[in-house]
Amino acid sequence: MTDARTTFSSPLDLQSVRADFPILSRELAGGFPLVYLDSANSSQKPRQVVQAIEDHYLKHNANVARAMHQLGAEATAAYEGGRDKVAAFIGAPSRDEIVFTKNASEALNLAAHTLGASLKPGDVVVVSEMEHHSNIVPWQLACERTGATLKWFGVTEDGRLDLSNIDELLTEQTKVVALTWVSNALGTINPISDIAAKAHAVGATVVVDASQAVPQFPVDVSTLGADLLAFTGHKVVGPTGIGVLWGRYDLLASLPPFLGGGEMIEIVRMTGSTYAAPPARFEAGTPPIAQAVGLGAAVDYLSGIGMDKIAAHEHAIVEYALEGLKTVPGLKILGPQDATDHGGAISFALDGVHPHDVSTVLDTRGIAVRAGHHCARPVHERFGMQSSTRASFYLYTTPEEIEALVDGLGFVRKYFKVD
Amino acid sequence: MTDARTTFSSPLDLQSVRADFPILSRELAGGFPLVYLDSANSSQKPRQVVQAIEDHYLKHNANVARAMHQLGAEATAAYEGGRDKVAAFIGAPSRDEIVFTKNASEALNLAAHTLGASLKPGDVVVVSEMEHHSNIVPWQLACERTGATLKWFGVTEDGRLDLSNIDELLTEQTKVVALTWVSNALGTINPISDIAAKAHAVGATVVVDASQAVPQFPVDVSTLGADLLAFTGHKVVGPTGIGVLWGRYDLLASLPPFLGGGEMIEIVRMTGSTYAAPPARFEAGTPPIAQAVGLGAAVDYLSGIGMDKIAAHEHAIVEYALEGLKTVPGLKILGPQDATDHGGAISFALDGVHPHDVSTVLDTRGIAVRAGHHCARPVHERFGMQSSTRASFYLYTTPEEIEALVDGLGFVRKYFKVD
Amino acid sequence: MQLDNLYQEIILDHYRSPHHAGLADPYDVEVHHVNPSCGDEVTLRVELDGDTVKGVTHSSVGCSISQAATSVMSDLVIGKPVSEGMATYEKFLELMQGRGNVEPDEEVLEDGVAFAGVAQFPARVKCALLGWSAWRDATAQALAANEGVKNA
Amino acid sequence: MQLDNLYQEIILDHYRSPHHAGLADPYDVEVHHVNPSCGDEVTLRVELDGDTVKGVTHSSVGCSISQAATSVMSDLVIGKPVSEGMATYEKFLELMQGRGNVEPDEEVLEDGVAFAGVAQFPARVKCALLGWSAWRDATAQALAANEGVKNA
Ligand SMILES: Cc1ncc(COP(=O)(O)O)c(C=O)c1O
Ligand SMILES: Cc1ncc(COP(=O)(O)O)c(C=O)c1O
Repeated sequence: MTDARTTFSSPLDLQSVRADFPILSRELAGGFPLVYLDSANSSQKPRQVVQAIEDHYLKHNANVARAMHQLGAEATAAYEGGRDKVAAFIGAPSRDEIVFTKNASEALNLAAHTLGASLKPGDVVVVSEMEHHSNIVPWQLACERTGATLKWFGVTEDGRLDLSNIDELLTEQTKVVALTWVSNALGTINPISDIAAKAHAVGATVVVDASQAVPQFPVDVSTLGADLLAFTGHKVVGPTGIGVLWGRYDLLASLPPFLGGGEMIEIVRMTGSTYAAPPARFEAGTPPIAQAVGLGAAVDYLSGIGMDKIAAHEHAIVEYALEGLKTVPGLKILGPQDATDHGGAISFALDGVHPHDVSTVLDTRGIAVRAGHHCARPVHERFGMQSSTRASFYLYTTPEEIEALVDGLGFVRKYFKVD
Repeated sequence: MTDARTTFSSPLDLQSVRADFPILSRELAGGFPLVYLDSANSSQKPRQVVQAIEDHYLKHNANVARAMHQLGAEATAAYEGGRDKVAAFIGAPSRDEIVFTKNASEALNLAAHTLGASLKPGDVVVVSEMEHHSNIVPWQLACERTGATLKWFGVTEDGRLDLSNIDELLTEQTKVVALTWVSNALGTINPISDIAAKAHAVGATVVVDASQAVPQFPVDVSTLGADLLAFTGHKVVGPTGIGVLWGRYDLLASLPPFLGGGEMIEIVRMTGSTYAAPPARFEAGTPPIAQAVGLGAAVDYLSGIGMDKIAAHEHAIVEYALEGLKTVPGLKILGPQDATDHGGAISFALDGVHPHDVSTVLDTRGIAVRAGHHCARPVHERFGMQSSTRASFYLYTTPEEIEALVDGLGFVRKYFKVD
Repeated sequence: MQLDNLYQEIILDHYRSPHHAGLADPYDVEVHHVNPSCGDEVTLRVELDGDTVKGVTHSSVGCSISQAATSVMSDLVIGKPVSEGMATYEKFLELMQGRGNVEPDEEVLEDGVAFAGVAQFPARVKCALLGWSAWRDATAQALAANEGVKNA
Repeated sequence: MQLDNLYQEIILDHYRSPHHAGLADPYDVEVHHVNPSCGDEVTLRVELDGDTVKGVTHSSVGCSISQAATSVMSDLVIGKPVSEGMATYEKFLELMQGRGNVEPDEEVLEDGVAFAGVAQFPARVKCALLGWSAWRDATAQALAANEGVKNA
């Protein structure tokens, strides 16, 4: 890979980025250094994020909103400060458009339940064959509850959304179009704005699963064309236990409540209750306070580095990885074969070795990749596969780690005697 | 208060307990030391819990279950280790009976949605007038969806459940009885086992809101008589962003899914999906991994001290506080007037001063109490009040802090010229 | 965190005897607003005369700050054009969100300047705004209704 | 984390040519089990003769460990009383959960001892148990059905 390596160029100072992530200098079994190529599954956390969480718990911890003492005011300012930061990070016109959930899955369920409340038989919900299970199952359940019909975009041989029958899918009956922006299995980046425009033309609401998009490139919801958009904290160098649903304010204001409880109410009487305005309406119970603080620190961290630079780095790494993987005999890449509109995840199959075995052998050399269907079984079925191996990258991924992967795959082939 | 003080006795070494909670040595505005009397709202966190979370993020972070590499195995062991610890802490016969949610409110919504799936017009759900909003609103919404009827136990003048009409409330039509074990507003401890026995006799399922119980005394779900039981991490010296639903395994196994997405599935096809066994069935998406680690450390911490000792300490403090508060002229205590079956929270009204003003004045002296309806508006309405001031205690509360409260209330009365 | 900054005598006076308290007839619109985090509630009636605020009356349960603020608000808007009331609200909001760094304009805010200290108690800012939010909502509804009548 | 502990030759042999692969007729019960976290799937048929396991056949997609374990499991239970198969399962489970500290009993586990190394790869333990869980489920169903026939 000497040729490719000379051409690798990234705007990031990788050494200084990596210094912020203590786990990246861990040594694994057998003395191998960690090569973490599973960031699409969950990203690592910089010291700054963990420190912010620790500070919060040890110095400012209290419940929010309802606690009126000094610690309560500090905790509330910290929690709502997280909301401000997230709003700014994705270009939301108002902080009140940011709803904190427990993860992207809850955000998508929130969308499916509240939009689902007005679905009826004859209505159509459109998803795609390349969705993560979290953007399929909630809509299947909503359709079961309401009698609406679930339809989906197919996927082309080269791993793009098949838009050839878009006019059949988007009709007056179509009430919701829920699509992933970046596929977690194929890496495909979908043309959300174009599809959203067509969906809006037939009066449908557009829900975007941005779980793999927000971590990777600058996002501006004010121009995207989505009506609701979901992502998850743990994939943007933030904590587990928090996700985000962004929504156009007037849409959010028109939706019924989802979970009931403290904080989301206006007046509770035994005989019936009224509900608060968004975002509180959708945040029942004590919210993920320390997690919002951590997520705020996470988006600050990413902004400090620059999302445009992170995007450029991801692009360079993906290009480098695609090139490297193509040198491995018997390796088949799922989805787009070049780096155009390709997010930071590449799934592949290696002739004669099952993906779990690939991943276990790589793991004994310190290389962490994911094997399985990556919560996207339908798109694997589409390609006639039960599972695949996935390598995924982030701002701290180095070209040397890509080389370790490629070398490791050579070792896998030798070990299983397929070369 | 010199008399009362001499009689105070607790099995805890308060100085060493308090040393574990760095926030307790904070100085607030004006140089006042923090007197934190708002633990029923959210408890403070010992260093051990925060350290466990930090360690996890910086050394073992990865996604769980689906990640098969070394870090993934460590993270999975850490997350599932949290489940083991929680199961042991509440005496659950099996670890598979522990479902992690985002808070108690989600746990109660999970119960209301999944039990609600089989409700129909004519069926009755019974709650009480002293419930937290999180154990009222989900059942109101479930009844709206299904046409079932919501009924409730009233509250007696001395703040106990009014069981005089229990035979009218619990009939063959009663499908669900959802009750708080300890009232967060009145402090009342309810006779759950007795009521559960009667509820089971008519075939109803018993849901217990143990949000204020699990923090305060030893809980053994194997003998309690509940079918489902909810509590929340941030009130048991654990992190925000995690709650627990315990359920009898055969009941959980009979319930339909709640949120859809990754992890809760068995097979996803575009045309329909099948679901995993509990607890996975109810844990859609990436779970609160670091929070489960933190919660595990929290219950370890409490067990290390001993829940029986903590209960004895709470009892002693409540007794001391009730005595002290009774010395304040014009102060009316809501709910039980003595420490029998009284949890660690006392709400009160002070003649001539609004609760928010009481709490603000106390706050300027470093004393943190809660003012408002404490997410229990109906029980305030029951007593003809719009709000109250609440002081609540935990394992780190000292008799000196109770004295500071009583002295502070004297100052409030002077300041507002009501003495 | 000086208590006397918060509880100015003017505030306590308005609290003890609020102006325009007690719901009066006739009125154009009645609203009921709540501060869900603490439970304070206000019922408020507005009567407009064209674009002028003819009357505001209210009945509320709440703390000294919320009750006094509603009383002062009523004084400030009654008899004034709606637009002037809304402008006064903006000034008051600016003061409340200023964390103590905004110099209150006594010309405009009159007794409202007494609330300057509330800005240093973030948890109480919502209390001071409850009555205002009720008045703004009721007035907007009344204007919309008049608009409807005109267009009919 | 020695690779060769995991991928013993016996395992790779069973993987390359699994015993009792291919679903056969007749059978009493067919089940389909899945490892949801990785997607491995097995379809398995059981035929009982009274309390004896007459036949087990399977068809699966999955990794070397899961396929080899299903193959070895079939060898271990076919022709034996159900109770003996269940006891063998308990032994195998104990080995898998032993984190490498359990000495395998070759008398009982035969080729199954080759899986001792899997216990050091916690993420792969589920793979080794998939076929067993399918067999236990199918067998329990078949016993229950026979029970039903007897009682009828
Ligand atoms: C009795 C009771 N139930 C439920 C809850 C809700 O807990 P959470 O806000 O963590 O969902 C609380 C605390 O707020 C409570 O005290
Ligand atoms: C595209 C996509 N959507 C949704 C999710 C679900 O996110 P979470 O597991 O945090 O709910 C993921 C990640 O797992 C994802 O990659």
